[in-house]
Amino acid sequence: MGFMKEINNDFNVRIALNIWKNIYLIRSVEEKIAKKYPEGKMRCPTHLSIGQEGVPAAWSECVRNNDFAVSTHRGHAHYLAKGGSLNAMLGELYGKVTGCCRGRGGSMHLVDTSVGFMGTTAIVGNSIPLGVGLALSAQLKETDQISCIFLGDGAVEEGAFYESVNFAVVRKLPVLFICENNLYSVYSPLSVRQPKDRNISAMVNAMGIQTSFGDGNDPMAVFDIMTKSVKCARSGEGPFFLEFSTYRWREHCGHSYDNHLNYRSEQEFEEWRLKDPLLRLEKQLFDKDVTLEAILVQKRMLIDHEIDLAFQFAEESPYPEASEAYTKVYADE
Amino acid sequence: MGFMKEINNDFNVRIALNIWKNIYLIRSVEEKIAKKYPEGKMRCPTHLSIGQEGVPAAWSECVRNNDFAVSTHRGHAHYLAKGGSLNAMLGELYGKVTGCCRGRGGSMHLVDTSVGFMGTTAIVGNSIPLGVGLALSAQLKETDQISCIFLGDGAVEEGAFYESVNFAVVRKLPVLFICENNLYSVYSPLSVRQPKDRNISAMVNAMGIQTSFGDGNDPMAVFDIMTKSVKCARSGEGPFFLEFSTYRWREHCGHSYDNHLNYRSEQEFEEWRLKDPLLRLEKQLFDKDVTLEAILVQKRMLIDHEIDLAFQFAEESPYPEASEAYTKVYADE
Amino acid sequence: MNNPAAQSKTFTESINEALVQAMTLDSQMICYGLGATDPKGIFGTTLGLEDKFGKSRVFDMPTSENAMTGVAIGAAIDGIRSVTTHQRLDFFLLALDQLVNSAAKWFYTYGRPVPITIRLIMGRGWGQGPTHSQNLHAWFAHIPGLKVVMPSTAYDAKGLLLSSIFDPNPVVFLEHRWLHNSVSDVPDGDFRIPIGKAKIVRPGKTVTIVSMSYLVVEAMLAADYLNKHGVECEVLDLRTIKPIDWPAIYYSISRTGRLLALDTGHLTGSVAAEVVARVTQHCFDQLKAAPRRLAMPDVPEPSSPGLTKGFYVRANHIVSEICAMMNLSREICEGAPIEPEPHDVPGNWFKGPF
Amino acid sequence: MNNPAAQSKTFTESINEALVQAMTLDSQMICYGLGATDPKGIFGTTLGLEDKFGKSRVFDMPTSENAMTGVAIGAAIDGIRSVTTHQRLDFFLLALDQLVNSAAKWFYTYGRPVPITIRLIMGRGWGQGPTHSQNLHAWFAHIPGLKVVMPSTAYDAKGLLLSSIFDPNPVVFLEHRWLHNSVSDVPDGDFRIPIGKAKIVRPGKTVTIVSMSYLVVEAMLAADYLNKHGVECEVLDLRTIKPIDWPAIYYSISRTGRLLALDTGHLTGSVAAEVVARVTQHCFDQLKAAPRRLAMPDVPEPSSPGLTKGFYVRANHIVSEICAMMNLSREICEGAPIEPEPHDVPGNWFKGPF
Ligand SMILES: Cc1ncc(C[n+]2csc(CCOP(=O)(O)OP(=O)(O)O)c2C)c(N)n1
Ligand SMILES: Cc1ncc(C[n+]2csc(CCOP(=O)(O)OP(=O)(O)O)c2C)c(N)n1
Ligand SMILES: [Mg+2]
Ligand SMILES: [Mg+2]
Repeated sequence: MGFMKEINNDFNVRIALNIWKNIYLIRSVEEKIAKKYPEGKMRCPTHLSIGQEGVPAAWSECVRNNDFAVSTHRGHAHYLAKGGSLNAMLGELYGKVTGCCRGRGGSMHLVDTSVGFMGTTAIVGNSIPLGVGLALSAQLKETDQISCIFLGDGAVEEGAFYESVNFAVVRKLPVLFICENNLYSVYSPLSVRQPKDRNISAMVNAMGIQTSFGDGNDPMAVFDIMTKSVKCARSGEGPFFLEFSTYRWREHCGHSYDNHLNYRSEQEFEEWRLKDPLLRLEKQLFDKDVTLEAILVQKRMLIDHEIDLAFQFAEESPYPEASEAYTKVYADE
Repeated sequence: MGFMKEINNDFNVRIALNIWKNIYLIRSVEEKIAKKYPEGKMRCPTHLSIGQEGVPAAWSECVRNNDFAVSTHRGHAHYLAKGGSLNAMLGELYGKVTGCCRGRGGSMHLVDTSVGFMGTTAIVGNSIPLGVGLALSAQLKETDQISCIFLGDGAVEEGAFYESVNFAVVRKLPVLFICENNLYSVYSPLSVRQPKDRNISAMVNAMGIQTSFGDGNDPMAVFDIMTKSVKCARSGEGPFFLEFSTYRWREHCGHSYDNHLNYRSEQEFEEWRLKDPLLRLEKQLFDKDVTLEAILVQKRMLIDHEIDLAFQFAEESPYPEASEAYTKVYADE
Repeated sequence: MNNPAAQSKTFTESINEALVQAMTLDSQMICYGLGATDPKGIFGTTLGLEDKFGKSRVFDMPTSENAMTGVAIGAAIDGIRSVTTHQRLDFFLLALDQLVNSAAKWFYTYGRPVPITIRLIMGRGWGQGPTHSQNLHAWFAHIPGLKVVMPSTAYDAKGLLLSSIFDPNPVVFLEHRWLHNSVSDVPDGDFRIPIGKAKIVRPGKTVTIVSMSYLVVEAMLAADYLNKHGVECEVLDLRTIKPIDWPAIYYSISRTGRLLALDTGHLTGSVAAEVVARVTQHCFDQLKAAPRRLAMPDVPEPSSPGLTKGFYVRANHIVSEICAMMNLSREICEGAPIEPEPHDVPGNWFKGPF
Repeated sequence: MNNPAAQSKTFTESINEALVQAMTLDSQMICYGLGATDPKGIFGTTLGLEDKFGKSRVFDMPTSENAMTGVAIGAAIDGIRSVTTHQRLDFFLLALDQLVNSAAKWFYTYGRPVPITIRLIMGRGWGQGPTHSQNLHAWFAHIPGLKVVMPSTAYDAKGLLLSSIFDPNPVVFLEHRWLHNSVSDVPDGDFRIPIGKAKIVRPGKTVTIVSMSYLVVEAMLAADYLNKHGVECEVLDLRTIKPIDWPAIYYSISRTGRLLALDTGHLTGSVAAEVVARVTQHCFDQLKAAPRRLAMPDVPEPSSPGLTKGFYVRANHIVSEICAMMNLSREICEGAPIEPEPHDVPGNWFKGPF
């Protein structure tokens, strides 16, 4: 296996375990959503992150609680990785008053400001300038917060992305752009959207920003890159752009698999599934220390239980009163 | 003088004379507009191209009548270089019924479809995607037309620019992007708008498009670069992006000089004025053949006369009927 | 509608047929949009087009709504008609510079037609939430130079889409997501419904209900119910909201003297406001009662089904406005058909997610 | 207005003072826009700010209207107030995704305030033409979550800008280019005019003229003239078009029974439509005559002075509507003050180019 060589003395078991925990949590939450979505109780467009957990899980270990983050329609993983409340997220998917937006937003609108997770927006590219604005605020207030902006390969096609990078560089803002390139925008491959052989991070680098590219399915490699770039962004050197390759396993929106639609090949899918960041990290851990197997079994049980409780919490929570829909349109109401 | 070395055997006097004629025409029209603008009869926001004639004048000799062009608020030079009717342009500035838009557009809206000049728009960046659409049309119809898109350094900051380049590359469209970098957007220097040391053409190159950079005040050098890139774009190899350095002599909008505002130094201004593309080309011509001096005197007289007649035509033309304002909002009216 | 060749078709099939028909008639026409060539074909509306007309005329695009609208305009001024589609109107807010500053004004300024059609789908229900559900047609109707079409049936969808495509002006063609599976008899082949003509979908002499798009369905439910109680509502389907068929509205008011204007968008600044304003200005002496409006509330659409209960304009709301206007009995008012369960889907065919 | 510290100031000076005042009160507030720090300082409105408050709080920006609006929103949700300015409303069409999909809905969705103020200048005259003259305030007024302010005097400009800046919601603050040099007595220091309150700028009991922004000037001219002929117009300056002060309008109508609604934007879908619609719905029995509207025609604004002659709503048009409404004599109608020469500038101070 190609990644064996990476297991060197630098491999930090404590960090790896934390990352593993993040991946496992995200994976398991998403799998359970997928399982329960057909019940028709989570009535909102829902985009799962299964297969793409590597980047957010490692990122989680590199940022501070008060650092900012914004994300997209596919935001569950980032929300959880930043430490967002699982109960409030599921409450939101179920449209309950306990949801992080009291049911106003649904899956595409997640927020937990207590951990710096400032929001996700359902318009491709829309949250990118917001993240830059958060960095501007940090710079003005002279805090040492950074602002992390998650985006997909599709968002790179929106003019707003380019405008945002430009401004972040001009003002040397503490921004970390994190592009999860999963090769697709809905069912559209990169080839119909971007020049053949274009390398996103190389292109962005030419805008005048430092960039790195990494394998998003190798959580420990992501951790290394993240650590360096977070340091840069925090040091006042200006923004940093990261691109990670990754792959979405299930359909673009919804709970099923969709390879039968033939917009991508079964072979491509299988190749990527073999790169599963969860299995990869587990193998790394066990190779390092075989006794970890038993520890993970334990941890899995705890996490599974936490998730079961959160679903129970969400399902049992009441809906908001219908009359709430008409209130609090303005902040001075 | 640095440019002496360029006068080699390749210097084509016939072409140089044509380019000179273009520069002289544009310069003289613009100077006369500047002179007469304070009379208050050309009642519309007007952006002059004095100092920036080198690029359009050379371009003029590289494109065909049926090639497309679109431009910006600063479009007089491009319109004239494409062969647009001078009478109709001045008629438009004077708001007369003989104007190219029958007075509906003013200086910022010039069109002469008989020479492929498809329009100029007053919103920065707005005409860029239109030019790409014209190229798409040419590709669909399998003509060998190219579409030339003029833009300023400020327009590069609009997301629409980036989106347009991307699509042009994805579909390999016959587009020539021509960026006249005059260092300013209104009174704002590049430094407050774009990263320090960013090279626009290098950045654009990383988007996956062929690019060149040239001295826009050296018309013969522009001609060389243009010839090559037009050939590329026409050959089906896909779009080409050109950046030329240049400098606007007068105020951003209006007829005066504005160095007294101190947004740029008198020294900078003087340095650029020494690079006057008109004087440079004349010197090149005279160095080549001293007898040309007399010929140019002749030509100047003819052009001056043509311009006088065009102003007379515009001033004497009637205004459109006020009732025309309410008609032809729809193409099927 | 007794066209011999008419067959029962869904709204989606109608759109698809209109596209096929138009691309056959005009061999230069192009059709593109995010997902236009993907296996789902924009809710099925563009399925098969790429196979029939080739990759150069039917294509997917980068997520660049603004520039891609400009591209259509550029091609149009060289004579290429296009239909571009956006899966939600909300995404198209990125493209308003091109639509308003260029497309709408190009003919006025330069005298060159811009024959583009922009299909925008307006979402609703199943938790679409604040930015996947906006009905901002009033914006488009405010802009000189645009035409704006809002069909309510499969039949109209086909006839109006064909007219839109062959119209020399930019047309915004608005499809309500809840209509995609609705069925009517739709003629095969080329047939056109003129833009700018309203349709009396139910004649009546007591109250004029002016409606558009999905709300025609609710208006008909309400009118059917009220008819049983002796109140004859005339239901007018605007079909086009720019231009609006004022003569048809005035004529109806001249007979009924009463107006209820519906709108699928927010109340304030709605097309229904324009309808009430103009009717009042022009038919003041004929009005027997104050005109009324029903539209979406002036709040964003929330996601939770708990919050959208009773949120949409339904037949029972329409009945209640008319009861109030006519002083009808409480029983009539309360007997009206209520919001079905579940309330956030247009029917059993809709299983999410969008 | 008998404030002891009040001094005669231009609209431009008022805006500048409000900015200085706000940035002094809130030491975190920022102010930016294309040209905000250039020597002309956005028609003079931002002059001196950079010197007073430094480069990090006052800055120029790239020509990136869309992202720069998002930047303001991002900073706002971390508590940073901002004022951003665009020299023409038309340029801001590029930024509507951020305004409508994010700013307007953020508090509703996430419960976090977005205290941003967006100044948009609406051009007119001197050949501004189709894309430098649009008055699209009706669009903003249609969007829940936004507030929309349209001052008509230097006094209101200062008081309303201060209120806008300290409002916890996104406010679109619209400045008519023809008002920049208008003068009134304006208090020094901090003073606020509440958002959402109309002002009776001329009391009267015969006709209510509802007006906003520059049209208040024309309405006053018309009212002064009509007063000489015994017709007492009540001129109401909306000052804020979202929210609209309905009680003030209804109260005026209850006394006059007649309405003329003016609008600086296109007629169809105007704020004036909403005014007429709501007044009709709420005051139907009080109306003595059909309400009327005057607004810009449903065509783009052309550039040529030959084409804009008579194009704008002027006092004489207002007089003529009121004459028609009241059956006044032809002499009164024809004696009204007509469009001044030259008609395409607000006064001698304006020498072009924009
Ligand atoms: C402006 C806009 N255009 C289109 C869409 C529809 N849409 C929703 S998700 C999506 C895919 C975006 O691709 P990418 O950024 O790569 O994210 P991924 O779904 O792959 O995580 C699209 C096009 C949208 N939400 N917003
Ligand atoms: C979208 C938009 N934003 C702002 C403006 C105001 N504006 C008019 S010309 C101009 C300068 C643009 O600079 P550049 O593209 O370099 O062209 P130049 O004037 O230097 O030729 C600006 C900002 C505009 N017209 N449109
Ligand atoms: Mg993707
Ligand atoms: Mg420039």
